[in-house]
Amino acid sequence: MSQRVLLASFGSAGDLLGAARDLRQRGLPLLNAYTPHPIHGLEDLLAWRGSRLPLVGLVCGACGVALMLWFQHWTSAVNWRINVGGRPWNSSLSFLCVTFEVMVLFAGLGTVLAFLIRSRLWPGRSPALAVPGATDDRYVLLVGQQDAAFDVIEVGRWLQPYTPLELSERELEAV
Amino acid sequence: MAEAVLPDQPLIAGHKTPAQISAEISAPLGQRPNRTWWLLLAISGSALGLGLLAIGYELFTGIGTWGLNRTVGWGFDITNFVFWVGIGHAGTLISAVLFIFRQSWRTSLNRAAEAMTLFAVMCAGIFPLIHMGRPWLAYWMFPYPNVRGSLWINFRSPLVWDFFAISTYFTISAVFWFVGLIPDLATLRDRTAPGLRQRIYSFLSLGWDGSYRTWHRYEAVYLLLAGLATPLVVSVHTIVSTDFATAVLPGWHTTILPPYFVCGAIFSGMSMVLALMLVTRGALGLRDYIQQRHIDAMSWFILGTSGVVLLAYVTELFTAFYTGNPYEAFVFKNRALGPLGWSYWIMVCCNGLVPQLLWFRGVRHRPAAVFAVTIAVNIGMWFERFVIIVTSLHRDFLPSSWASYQPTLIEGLTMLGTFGLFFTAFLIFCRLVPVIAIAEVKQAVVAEQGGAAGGH
Amino acid sequence: MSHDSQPHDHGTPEPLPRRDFLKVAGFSTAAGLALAGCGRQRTAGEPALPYAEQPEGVIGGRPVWYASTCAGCGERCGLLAKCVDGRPIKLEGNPAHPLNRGRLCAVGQAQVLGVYDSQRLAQPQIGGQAASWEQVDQTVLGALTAARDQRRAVRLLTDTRSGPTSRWAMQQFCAAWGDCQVIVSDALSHSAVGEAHLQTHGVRAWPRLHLARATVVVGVESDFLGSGVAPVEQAADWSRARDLAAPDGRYLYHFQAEARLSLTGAKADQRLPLRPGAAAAWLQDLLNRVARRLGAAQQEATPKPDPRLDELADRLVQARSSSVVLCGLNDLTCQLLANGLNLLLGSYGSLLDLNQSSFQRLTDDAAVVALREELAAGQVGVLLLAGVNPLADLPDGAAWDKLLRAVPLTVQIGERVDETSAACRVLAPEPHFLEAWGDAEPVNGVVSVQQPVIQPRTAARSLVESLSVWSNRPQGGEALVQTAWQAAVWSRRTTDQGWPAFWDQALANGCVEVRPVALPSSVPQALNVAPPPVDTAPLELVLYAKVGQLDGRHAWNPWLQELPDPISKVSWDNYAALAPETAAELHLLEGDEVELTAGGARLKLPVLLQTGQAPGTVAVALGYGRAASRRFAAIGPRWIGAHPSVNDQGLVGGNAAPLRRWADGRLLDWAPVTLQATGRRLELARAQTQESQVLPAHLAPAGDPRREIVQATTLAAFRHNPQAGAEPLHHGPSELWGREHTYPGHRWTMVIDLNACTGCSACVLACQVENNIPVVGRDEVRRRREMHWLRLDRYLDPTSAGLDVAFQPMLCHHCDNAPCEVVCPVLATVHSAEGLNQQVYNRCVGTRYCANNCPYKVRRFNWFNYPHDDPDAELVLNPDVTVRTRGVMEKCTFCVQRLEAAKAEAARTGQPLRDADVQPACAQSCPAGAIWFGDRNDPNSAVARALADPRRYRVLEELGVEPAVNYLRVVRNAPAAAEESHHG
Amino acid sequence: MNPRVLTVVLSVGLLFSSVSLAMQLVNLRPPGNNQGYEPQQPIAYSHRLHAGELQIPCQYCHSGASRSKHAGIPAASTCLNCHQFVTASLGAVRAADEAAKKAGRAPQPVVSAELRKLYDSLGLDARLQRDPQRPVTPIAWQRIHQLPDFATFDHRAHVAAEVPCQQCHGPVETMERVRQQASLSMGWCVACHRTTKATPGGRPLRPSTDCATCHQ
Repeated sequence: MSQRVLLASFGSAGDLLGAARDLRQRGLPLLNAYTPHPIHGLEDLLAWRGSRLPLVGLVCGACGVALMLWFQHWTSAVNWRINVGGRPWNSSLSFLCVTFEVMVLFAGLGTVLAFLIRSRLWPGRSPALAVPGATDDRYVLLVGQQDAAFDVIEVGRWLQPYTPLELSERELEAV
Repeated sequence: MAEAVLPDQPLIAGHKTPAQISAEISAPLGQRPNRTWWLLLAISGSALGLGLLAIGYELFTGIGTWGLNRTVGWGFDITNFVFWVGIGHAGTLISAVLFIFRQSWRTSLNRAAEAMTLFAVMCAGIFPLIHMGRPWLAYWMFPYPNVRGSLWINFRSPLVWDFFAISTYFTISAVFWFVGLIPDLATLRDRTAPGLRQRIYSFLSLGWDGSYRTWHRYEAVYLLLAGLATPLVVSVHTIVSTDFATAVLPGWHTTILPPYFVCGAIFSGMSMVLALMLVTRGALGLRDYIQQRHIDAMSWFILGTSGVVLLAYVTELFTAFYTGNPYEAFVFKNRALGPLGWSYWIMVCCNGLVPQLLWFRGVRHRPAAVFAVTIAVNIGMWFERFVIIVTSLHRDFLPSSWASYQPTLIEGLTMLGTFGLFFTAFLIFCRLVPVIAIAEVKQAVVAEQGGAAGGH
Repeated sequence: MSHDSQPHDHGTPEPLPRRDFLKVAGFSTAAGLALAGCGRQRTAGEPALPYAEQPEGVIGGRPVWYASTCAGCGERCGLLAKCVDGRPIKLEGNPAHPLNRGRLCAVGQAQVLGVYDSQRLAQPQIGGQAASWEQVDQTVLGALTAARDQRRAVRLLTDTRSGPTSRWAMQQFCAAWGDCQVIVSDALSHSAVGEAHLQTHGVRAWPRLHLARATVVVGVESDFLGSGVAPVEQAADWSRARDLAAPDGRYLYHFQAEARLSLTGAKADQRLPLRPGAAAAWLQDLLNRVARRLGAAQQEATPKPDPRLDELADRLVQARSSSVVLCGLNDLTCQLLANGLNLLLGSYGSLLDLNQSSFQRLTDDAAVVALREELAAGQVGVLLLAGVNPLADLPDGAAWDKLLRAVPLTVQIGERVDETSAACRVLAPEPHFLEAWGDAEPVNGVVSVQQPVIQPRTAARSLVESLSVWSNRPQGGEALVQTAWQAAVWSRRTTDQGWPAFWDQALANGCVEVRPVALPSSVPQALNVAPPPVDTAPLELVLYAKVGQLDGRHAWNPWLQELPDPISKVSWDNYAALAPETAAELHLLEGDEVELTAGGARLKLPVLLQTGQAPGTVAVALGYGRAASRRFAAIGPRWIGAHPSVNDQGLVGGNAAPLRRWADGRLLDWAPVTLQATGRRLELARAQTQESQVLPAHLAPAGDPRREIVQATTLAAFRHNPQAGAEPLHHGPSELWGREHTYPGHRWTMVIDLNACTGCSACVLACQVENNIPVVGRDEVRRRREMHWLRLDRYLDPTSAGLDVAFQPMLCHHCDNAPCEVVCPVLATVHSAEGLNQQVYNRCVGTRYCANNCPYKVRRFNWFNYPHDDPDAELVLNPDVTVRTRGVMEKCTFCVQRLEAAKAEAARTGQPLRDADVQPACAQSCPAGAIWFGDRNDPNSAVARALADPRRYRVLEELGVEPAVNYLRVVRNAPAAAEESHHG
Repeated sequence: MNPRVLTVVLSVGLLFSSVSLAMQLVNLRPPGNNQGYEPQQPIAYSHRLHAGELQIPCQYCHSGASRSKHAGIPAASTCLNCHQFVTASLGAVRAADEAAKKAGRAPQPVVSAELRKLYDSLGLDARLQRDPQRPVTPIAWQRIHQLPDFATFDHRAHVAAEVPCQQCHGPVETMERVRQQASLSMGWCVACHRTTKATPGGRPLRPSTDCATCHQ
């Protein structure tokens, strides 16, 4: 479903934050922002919940632990029992090191993969929304135009105190 | 910590704007390399080439081309391995631990430090591989289903733990490094004129567009990775230390080794990071980004870890004599007074005494002096591993098998080769990606200036 | 072939036509031909050649044992040759042989390699050109005829060849050619012993020693346990004389007076450093003291009181008729004094047997001197040299060169080209003793068959066959032996067997005991001799033979070259051994090269510091610097850091024979000497550099100056408390892990009696042969990379009252809680259900972690590929043992191939496997019987009994690794004075 | 070209190559595994005929199996136990007889071409007598079942445990030319050692899975 949006571009993070706070008070829907670096406080203005990616990490880590504990027990004490230096078949103390490492590996890789997939990042992909300067020194706010009543001129005036560098309108497939 | 020490100095000198930061940090990437760079590359490349020749000769002829014998089964190989793993510890530590503790001064260092970790772990990884009698069968370390009745591997062996630890460490470090690099690659993509270089940056930046939704998740992931990497750093060197600590050999079989190794690794790693940063800031003209406050902070770190390492040496001696284990007591007497005693005293001087110079402001403010100290620490830490490995092995339980160890030229060249690899990789790294995390610096600078600009 | 050789009475007794097998290219279906190494995968396509005609009794892969006789030295032990698919691959002692009783020394073990030596003389030569036997026979017979016509002498100079066949063939030969004599010359001469007995007993004979019955033995420069005349027999007897469980409580007291530290001296309860020049006076002193105590004083003067000597005299007298004085010096005065002592002590008839006298070293120095004069006078027309190398062995070798060249015809009969060959016109190759028929009579009345076990690999002909041709009575070897035996052995039989049965039994047993030949003798009488004044030269040179090298005739043998000398632990070299205090006086350090000058001859050798050596003496081993060692120029791995195993002259060591001297018609092995440092330094290849278990003083922890690796006690303490000498554990083993593993079946265990071990190194070599252990060369040994799975540790205790020396065979301990197993990442070394620590070569990736973590340091790593220097020598490989490639760890397996074969054989026959059925190579070979091996789960096994010995202990017990190798403590019969000061 | 056509063509090509690759993978096996190896032998000896039809026991020829590590390839002289009488197939002999009868001459001995090789190997002349002029040359059989040098196998123990030959060597009595039936991989050996608890006759067995049983 396509949507018309207003892109307001600022020269500093402070301006962006100020503008966002202002527009939010005026009840305009803030869809997203494009910034060269993370800005603390912006997620509150955008009213986003905390990411659930750490949960993915927890699950992956738990899987790693379970898998390795089972695998080490199965290979050493079940599948082929071999007397190694008089140690018990299931030398669980010795198995902790590898278990820990695999847990970290699974948790780390799992979280990053989930992040890349969720954020639609993969090699060779071109930016979904090419906002000039958003990776350099431009701070861009996306304001949704929900209805025909949306008045670009009016919004532009509201934004004047924050010295917007550019205002433009675009039709987006999805945000 | 460090900020409390130097409260009034700005993080980045010269009140940079974000655009300036992007431009200055990525400037070296756009230019043709200067003559110094080529010279350094030629030196490190030659060292790498010699090392490759030495490794090739050893693989073709046999481990006998090293000075090992039936008593001293590990020498330069594992010494270098532990040394490089140790070097590789500071990178992730600076990045992850300091990130968690919100030490924003890390932003100037973390990219290069992480890259150093990767290169050091690569150097380290060479040794377990080539020290094998039959390295072409190294894949047997991995438990895969096979036609031998499915003969698995020995999960009780510290070498298997090592294998998992080092490969996990490398993987997670590489991922951590790359995740941190994505926004900067996007910056570069957008700054570079169309062409091959731009296409490469475009490919590698995964379509990053600075969307705040992504930043939002990114921050969570980065924090999680940092949280995972921190215990990982500790675990890796702990596991490396179990190569020795779980053995029966006097001098190896001690419970102090894990903390001692972790601390030593941080100590040597920090020294190496500092040494490299001093060189880089000189060579690439990044004095505004890497300032005296960074050098000071690192110096305090080195002083602290030096103290811990020194304490470990004393504790070790105390334990050896207090427990009354005659084998243990002998090994420590032999370390200090035996035929390889010189290596012990190099270790004590370089790790315990020389770093104390950093207490003096006059030393800290002379980059050359700090550089000299960091090099001394690295020499000392190399000898620490040599002392632990060789002096414990060469005179163990039965006097009949006591022997000495004399490294050969091949071993020396192999060691040189890893330095060549490390510096070659680092030099190429300087030319391909920003040595300082652009987005993070911007964030830090904005946060600093933001108090006035109405952050919150 | 009417009669062929017979296998030893292990299996089928029917005659076996074995010689046919070489007609086919070999039975290569034997999968065990483990030549290619373990890393390589075979590709299909290699043809498998079976026999064309099946020889009877031969089954591919199944070993056949043949009884024969060793010719490695004069002792002539009976042996069993293990042949697999037609190849002899291992020699073991013949249990039916009364001398060596199933045991074999290191030199004997190493002989099998000679069969596959490609550098043996393959064809006769005349004047340096290859020739046929017909040409040789023509030349020799022509020269013999000419000599007879010209009334010139024919002489045969030979080493001791005591077999009836040799004697018979020599008689035939001498009878055929008028003025013909046989002269016996061994490089290591015992001529004076025979001469002394000629004077005291009226017979030129060498008594056989029955050491097992001795209570007190005094050795004066006599290395009877090491490089003596019959070390295998003596080692067994010596340990039997020190049986702590002997019912009559008898326990041998061994006193040794000697200049260098010999193997025998190392085992002595009391040692006295004594220069050879002072030996006669010392013996005279002892004789006086003994005579006084027995009331047979020969002189009035009261000897000066010397508590040590007096105690010795007391002991000797107390143990009359079971005490003996043995002198190893080739000096008539000393030998006469020793005979006088032994006559006083009544040793003849009890310990010294002149009836069954020894035929093992019948050298006649005087005859050699006489021959030299004849040669100088040009009286000799034909000189045959068999098994002798006068140019290399005699001090006047250079003169012999001229003398030999002047003889109209000199014929050298030998296996290899040596120093003397160049001076001889005809070279007649002699086969290896495993390739030819022959016999031996090591002691009067014990005749041993030398039966061939393989078709000769060269165009060689044995001495007896050649002599039969040259006596114009050509006969084959087997026929010669039978003819001689019918005449000289069967006639002395003690049973009433017919000839065929007698012969068959002799072949199957390997030897027969017959009536000794009666030798004419007179009533023994002691002679009064005045000892010469004590030599006062500041430095005295002592020449000796090493246990592994003997006189140097085996210098071609890489196994023996690499075998570390059990005392100095040096391999691949000889050296000038000095007492540390003497070296300090001369400002010499170990490794300094010195030039020795004695009697005009010079020799450059590196210095070795040897604790225990008499001050003022220099000891140098004979048998080095041999031309045969030239072959080792390229032995060992080749890489940029490698050093050759040979010295600047291209030889291994330096030949010390020119430093020997002739005196009074006897060959003396000591002389005044001067030393001059050359300024060069050489590093010796030493397999052990820390010589003592006493730690260096500045490194020893307070209160723990020594490590009780070898535990020892004194006899008195042992009688008081059998567990005396046990070292309290520093701390009890603690268990982190529970024990889940049981060993319900066999549980292999070893017990080594350190009290019995003489350090002879037979086990080291037996292990090397059995397990395909490579020779690595001098440089690798110098780098401490020797591959011997079983090494012999030697510990000296300089703090002890005398000099306590102990040997300790050190091999894989097969720990139940093996530290090596835990650390291997790929499960290449794990425990078996029978308690073995297994090493799987093909699984090993070579991290060496296991070796680092081995407290006993018994694991060996293949630093390089170590192929045989001689490709033919691959034929000696044991097909049951994998050949290891580079990068792989290896170690003692308790000869698991023997255990598995024995189990398979037990399964085949349906009989339960008993531990007596299987022995690892080391235990099998040990002359002293110091190694027990077996199943400790079997309460009736020998090893289970040995485990109950109160002397049992385990090395590094406190580590809790639960080793399966146990040791029994040394019990020294310490003299009274030392008893109190002894630490035990 | 129409992009859609191109896509179809490429897809079909990809599918085809994937399928053929997968079929190749079936034949893929680890190095050293010679399963299915069936070499040409110097003499076309038929195990089907001898062991199958004629029911000659395996150990008649491979006599080492019960007494040695190696079963052994029989010597040429072993063949002669029968083949000094049997020199050709019955059909060939009859045909020769009939031909002789037709020609009215005495039947001549017939020797098959394959058996001629056997006689040549032993240096026998036309009358099957040893001819000292002819060399005795062993027959160069192609070895089929071959373990690597680092593994040892003792036939003796397996015969004692009543393991039928066919369990490892396959139904040799049905094979014209012998083929390696089993993989002879370690896993294959160990599988049997793990599961076997008794001989076919019911005698309890405890085959070892210790490394040193095979790796010595």
